[in-house]
Amino acid sequence: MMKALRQEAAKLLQEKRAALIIGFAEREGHPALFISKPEDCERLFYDVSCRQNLAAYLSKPEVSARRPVAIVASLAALRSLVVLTAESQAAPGQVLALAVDKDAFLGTFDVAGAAELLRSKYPDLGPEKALLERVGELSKKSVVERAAFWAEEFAKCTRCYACRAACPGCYCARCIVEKNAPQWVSTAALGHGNYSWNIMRAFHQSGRCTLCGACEAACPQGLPLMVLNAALDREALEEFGARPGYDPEGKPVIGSWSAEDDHSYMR
Amino acid sequence: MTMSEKRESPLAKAVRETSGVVLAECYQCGKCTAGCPMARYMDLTPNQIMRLAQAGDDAALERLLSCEALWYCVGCLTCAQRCPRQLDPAAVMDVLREMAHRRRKIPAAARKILAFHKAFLATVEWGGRMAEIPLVLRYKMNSGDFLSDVFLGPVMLAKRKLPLLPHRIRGRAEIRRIFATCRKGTRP
Amino acid sequence: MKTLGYYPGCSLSGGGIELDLSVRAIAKVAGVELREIEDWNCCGASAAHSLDHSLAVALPFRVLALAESQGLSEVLAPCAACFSRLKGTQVRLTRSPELGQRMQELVERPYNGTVRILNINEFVASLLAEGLAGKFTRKLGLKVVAYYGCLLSRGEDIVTSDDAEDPQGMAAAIRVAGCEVLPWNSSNECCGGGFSMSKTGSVLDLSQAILDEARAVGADLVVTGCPMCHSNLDMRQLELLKRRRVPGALPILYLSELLGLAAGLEPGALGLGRHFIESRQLVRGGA
Amino acid sequence: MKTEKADVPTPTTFEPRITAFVCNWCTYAGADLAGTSRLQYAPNLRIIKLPCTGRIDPLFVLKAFENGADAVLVSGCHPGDCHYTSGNYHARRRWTLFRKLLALTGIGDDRLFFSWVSAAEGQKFADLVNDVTAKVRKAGPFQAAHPGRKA
Amino acid sequence: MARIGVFICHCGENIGRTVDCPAVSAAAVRMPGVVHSVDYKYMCSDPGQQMIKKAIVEMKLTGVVVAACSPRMHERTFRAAAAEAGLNPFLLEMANLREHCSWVHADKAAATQKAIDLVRVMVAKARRDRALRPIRVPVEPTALVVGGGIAGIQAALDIAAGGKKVVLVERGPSIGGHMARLSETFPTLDCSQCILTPRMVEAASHPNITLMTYSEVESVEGFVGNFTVTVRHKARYVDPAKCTGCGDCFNKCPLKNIPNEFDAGLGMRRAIYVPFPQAVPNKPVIDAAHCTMLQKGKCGLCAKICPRGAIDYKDQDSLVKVKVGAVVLATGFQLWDHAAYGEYGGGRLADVIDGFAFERLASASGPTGGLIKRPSDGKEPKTIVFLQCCGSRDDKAGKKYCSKICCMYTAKHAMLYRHKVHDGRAVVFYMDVRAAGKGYEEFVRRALSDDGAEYVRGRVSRITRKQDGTLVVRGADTLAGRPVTIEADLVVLADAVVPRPGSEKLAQIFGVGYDQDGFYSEAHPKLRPVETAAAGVFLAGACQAPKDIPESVAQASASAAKVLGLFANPELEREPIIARVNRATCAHCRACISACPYGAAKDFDVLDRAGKVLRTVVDVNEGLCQGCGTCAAVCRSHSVDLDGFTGEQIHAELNALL
Repeated sequence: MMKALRQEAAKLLQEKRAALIIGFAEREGHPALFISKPEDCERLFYDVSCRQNLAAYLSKPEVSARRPVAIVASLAALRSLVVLTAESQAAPGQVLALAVDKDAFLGTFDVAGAAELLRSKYPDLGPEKALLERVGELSKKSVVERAAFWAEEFAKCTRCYACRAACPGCYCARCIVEKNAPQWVSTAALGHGNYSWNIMRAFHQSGRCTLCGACEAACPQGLPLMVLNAALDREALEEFGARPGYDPEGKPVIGSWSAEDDHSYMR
Repeated sequence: MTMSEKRESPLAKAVRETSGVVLAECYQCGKCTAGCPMARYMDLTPNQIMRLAQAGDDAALERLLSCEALWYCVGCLTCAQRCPRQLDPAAVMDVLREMAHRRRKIPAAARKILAFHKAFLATVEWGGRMAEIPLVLRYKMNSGDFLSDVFLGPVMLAKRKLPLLPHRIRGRAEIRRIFATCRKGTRP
Repeated sequence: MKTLGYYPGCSLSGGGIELDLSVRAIAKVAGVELREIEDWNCCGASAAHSLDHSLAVALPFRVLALAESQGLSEVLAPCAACFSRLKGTQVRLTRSPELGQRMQELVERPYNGTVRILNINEFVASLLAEGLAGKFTRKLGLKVVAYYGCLLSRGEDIVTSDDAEDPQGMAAAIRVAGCEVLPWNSSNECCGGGFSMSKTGSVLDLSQAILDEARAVGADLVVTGCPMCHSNLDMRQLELLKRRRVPGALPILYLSELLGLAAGLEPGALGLGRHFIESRQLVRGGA
Repeated sequence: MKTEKADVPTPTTFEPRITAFVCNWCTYAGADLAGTSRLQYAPNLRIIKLPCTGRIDPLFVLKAFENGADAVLVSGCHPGDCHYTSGNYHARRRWTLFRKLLALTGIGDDRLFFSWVSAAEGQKFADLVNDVTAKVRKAGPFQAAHPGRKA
Repeated sequence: MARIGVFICHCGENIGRTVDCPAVSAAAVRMPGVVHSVDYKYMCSDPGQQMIKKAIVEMKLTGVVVAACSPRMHERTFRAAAAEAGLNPFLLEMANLREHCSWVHADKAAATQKAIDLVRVMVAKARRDRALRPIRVPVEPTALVVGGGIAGIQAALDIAAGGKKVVLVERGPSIGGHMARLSETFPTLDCSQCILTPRMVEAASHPNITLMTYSEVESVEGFVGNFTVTVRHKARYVDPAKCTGCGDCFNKCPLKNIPNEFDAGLGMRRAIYVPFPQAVPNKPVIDAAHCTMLQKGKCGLCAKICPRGAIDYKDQDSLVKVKVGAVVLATGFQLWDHAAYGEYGGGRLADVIDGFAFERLASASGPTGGLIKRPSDGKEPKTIVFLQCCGSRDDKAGKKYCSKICCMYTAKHAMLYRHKVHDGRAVVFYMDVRAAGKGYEEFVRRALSDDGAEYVRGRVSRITRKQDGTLVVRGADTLAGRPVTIEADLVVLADAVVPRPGSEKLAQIFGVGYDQDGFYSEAHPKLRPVETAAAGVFLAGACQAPKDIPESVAQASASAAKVLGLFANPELEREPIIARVNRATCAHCRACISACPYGAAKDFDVLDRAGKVLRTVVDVNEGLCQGCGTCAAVCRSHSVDLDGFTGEQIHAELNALL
């Protein structure tokens, strides 16, 4: 598998279909590896312990300046690529994906191809069972217990924003937390600010999150961020049929509507 | 609950609860009367029955329960089929007929019809199925209508249309219990 | 072999026995087994409906419950009145689960609403779909008016397979039987229904109008699917003839009889000999 | 600011503070109608007027809680009635997801209310305020229920 | 530094009774930014306004909060006063102490506390108000009128008479609409064509009116004052510039038996035709679906005989763009198809016809030359049954509403028939006679008492045809309480009035609302019956609801007045509540573009000096933006903000409730 990946990456560079390959390094933590020479492709590595979502680099100016670019992409990263395309953050034709799934190399895809692959072979990607169980357990608790649970979790947050840096959906030129006048989200790593930050981070990903898990993996404090992401993912699916990352021309869930949307909770 | 239900007469309430028809919805177009095959024999036309039921006062109820027309509904479903308000005048007549029957206010001209219905149900209650010979005999006893159709019986027998021995079903005790329960329910 | 539940109803063992005979006969020709509901009871007809709304639902409810418990998912009710009562009850039960609950308590039988009721026209259509036409041997060449009456044309959610104002459910079968279907206005008019004995005058008026139009459009016979209609048009025609209110006899056949004749069956076996108005001459030439 | 509040007596029992975000065309006008009809309702609600429910960012709701509101009400035009044709539909979607998120993190439907109140529904508005106030009174102060929040 | 003045109104006793206004004033003056606070009995009175104006000037106020009634009541008043004193009107805010406080609370302490809060919120907002200028957009002083019936013609003529240009678009080959098909009009029985055709000619020859017949609106861009409308000019295959309307072509065309729509199918036309002799323009079109030359390439007779060489079989649809500032929709109605009534023959009985067919039979220029002849065999009917409410007031098979015009035209039909066939019998089945109009009730009475129409109150259950062609009508006489059966030679159904097909699509093109029946929705049922929810788009005639001729004409003139009012100024002024994009922080995720109900948010390329695209962001079109702020709420980075309701203001308002 690794061999096929390396060969394909080298070919892309040789044929000038890509000027830059972003992949994973083998060393501890599997940091991102930026390759522009075919011979360096031997350093590419992939296995399931590579938790970064490399699509996050696509909107970085340093990377977009070196297009065309190819990334090593897990299924979630493929979905992120599709989401980014729908949100005009990845120019179609300028981005390729070296698709990988667990221990298989699936081939090279442009965005359209990636979307087609997902629709045909992986039509209902969603939270893993263990994650859904975590959501379920929390949902079973009372509101008071849930408040206490998150008060304890959010108290650990140091506001390092590693979650944001890891997330391909967090590409805003100026994050809302950095906006002052008015400062909606307090930057102090304290109660209200921590709550607002973590809630809004999750909310801003609703209908867009591809459940790659990079945010939770990146969190030095071990906050259970994926529980929020997964719960919103299920809600958006149930209520609006939303499956982010399958349609490069799809409309955003927040930013579109249907007359049939539920409002049973409104009076 | 709509406003019209809130202030409906006891009759309108009974009609709505039994038949589902909200009397206030009738706008008296007369299409029921226009299409009713029996309207020409009726002393009150279907739309007049609807109108009096809408009025719902004692005098109206009295006229309704003593009219012949209630008994002349043949159950052809034409009125409900064509009603532009999607109402069912025949179902309203069913409710009124049951009331009239309960109060034993049967106009003379309708007695034969009632006698037939009763005779029919009596045979069903007895054996679980309708049986034509007992039905005819019973009907003639009850109605006093001895002379009509006397020539038909022998012809039917000759044509092997009538079984001489009525069939009684195994579950006739069950049928009788159903009859008894219903009787309790409808005759307080 | 396809199996179908069968609810003959009371008429079909008495005055309407020809319908029973002919339905069974064409089912046999088509290779469909009719399994009679065991220990069925009367549907209550218009009598129960007229006097007691609970009874009017309870009696058909027992029939439906029996059919379900005997594993019959589709039941043919050839009598139009029985069909209307059984299917009408089914419709009311679907609309009101509360009524179903009440009836289960009253009748003391469970019913889950799984039984589908077929009328004679739907039954015939299914036989045609099964290839009944291939078994037809006799060219009839008759001019027919199709008479549906009330209960094979009307009833919201009851007659779902036809147009209430322009019913066509028999036409295809009559044509396949080698007959011409004449257009007329009375196909869904009322014949006077159950008032044959108790309000005979109205039945005579209404039936006469139907027979008059049938004759005016040049029909050789009237085809019907309802024993009540048949009785009013056939038996009561005797009186109309006697009073010279109609100029001559017009045969009245059940749809199943017409198809039986087309299939080459003997008129007697189909019950044609039991009608009040002689009809066996219709096939004398072609047999 | 403290001095000005001293002008009126401080209530001794818990008086809920409710912040309402309402649209200009329907609910604000509905509240006007409640006024012209002299319908009496609880004095615990403070309205922030916006052109449309479509304008309401979830951050506004979080800020209201942060600033001491015990509950938040969002109210706008009925579906199909939006002055801007579809702002309320956009809002509806947003709230479906946002309330789920808040419920999961400890702010339930005894603190976060949504409704459609048209310009003609003065009575509904008055009933709504009374009902919300009663519910929040029962739920108690927000700060007490979320002690970890103090910044 | 902000210098806010607070003005607290007692509204007589209305506020003062439950709110301690002096206490509110005392609290207000201690609020940040407030330099002046005063309470007064009637702030909206002249002295009250003077007080505000004086303070603005003398205290050098930078913002004003008037704590009084609802802004819906007096915001305009106070903003105008502020403007007179030289303060930008958008720097004035109102705190609603009356509708939202004093009128709904009895406890004075609680009400006073709430009033202070409300004032504090508005002070916080006013401190962050920015001077806004009303948006001015130039107005293109040309109107588009869609539909060339009497409503469209009237609107066009009135606008043209006001000195403005009009483009009148009509789908069919001629203007005139349904009115041109009518025989005589109620309640005066004057000849419809005689009064209409001069108007048609006037419309065609008016220097301010451009007629575009055989054309349809394809799409619209822009906004009030500046619409760009694309019109599809359907291929006529006849060059109107060359054609003299001599008629040689349509007298010679070999295809003679195409049912003429204008005559409700009772008369025939050719494949090349003018729909009726008085058509405007009186120049033929070729019906491509029937023409053998266009279908099979055979014939070509009309081209051979045309002395002017006007026939062009290669003609094609063309798209024309017109720039207009306002639109009048006058697309009219048609009759509901009674085929849905199986009991009335389901549309299969030739002698069961609709009202328009009867109009054509009764019209002197109609297919029978004004003689009443029934379609099946051309015989003169001796009994006609008229059925009112056919498809109207019927929840089951038809429409719930009353079609309004049928009572009157049925009475007219009965009358015309009795005038033409003296021994004929006219029976009208009706449910109610709705004759509310000038001279209408008298007209109906005349039909009964002078002209012998027989009115029977009841609906009809069934219409059947006997072998000899007689129609049997089974109805009810509910007043006599009996069923009635009438044998008739002809039945005329007063079918329900319904919108024209395609009207819903047109509404979507223009952003106009419509009800469940497809009728266009007016902006307000009482007070804005001519406007629509789309600014600059007005309604005329039966496209809004069933209407008779005088009502259609009246509404057409009203819409013309609205258009002329709009065109009276070269520029349009709008409230400047619009969204703005911070291009520096916009990440171009395009969520706002998806969310904007008006298509006002659009891609915008940021260019360098050489014209090269540096980045693409979003920009908001000021003309299209209506200020709902949905874009601002979907923007995750708050790069979109809404003037008048900025994030900063809302933040401050919330802080004021701290």
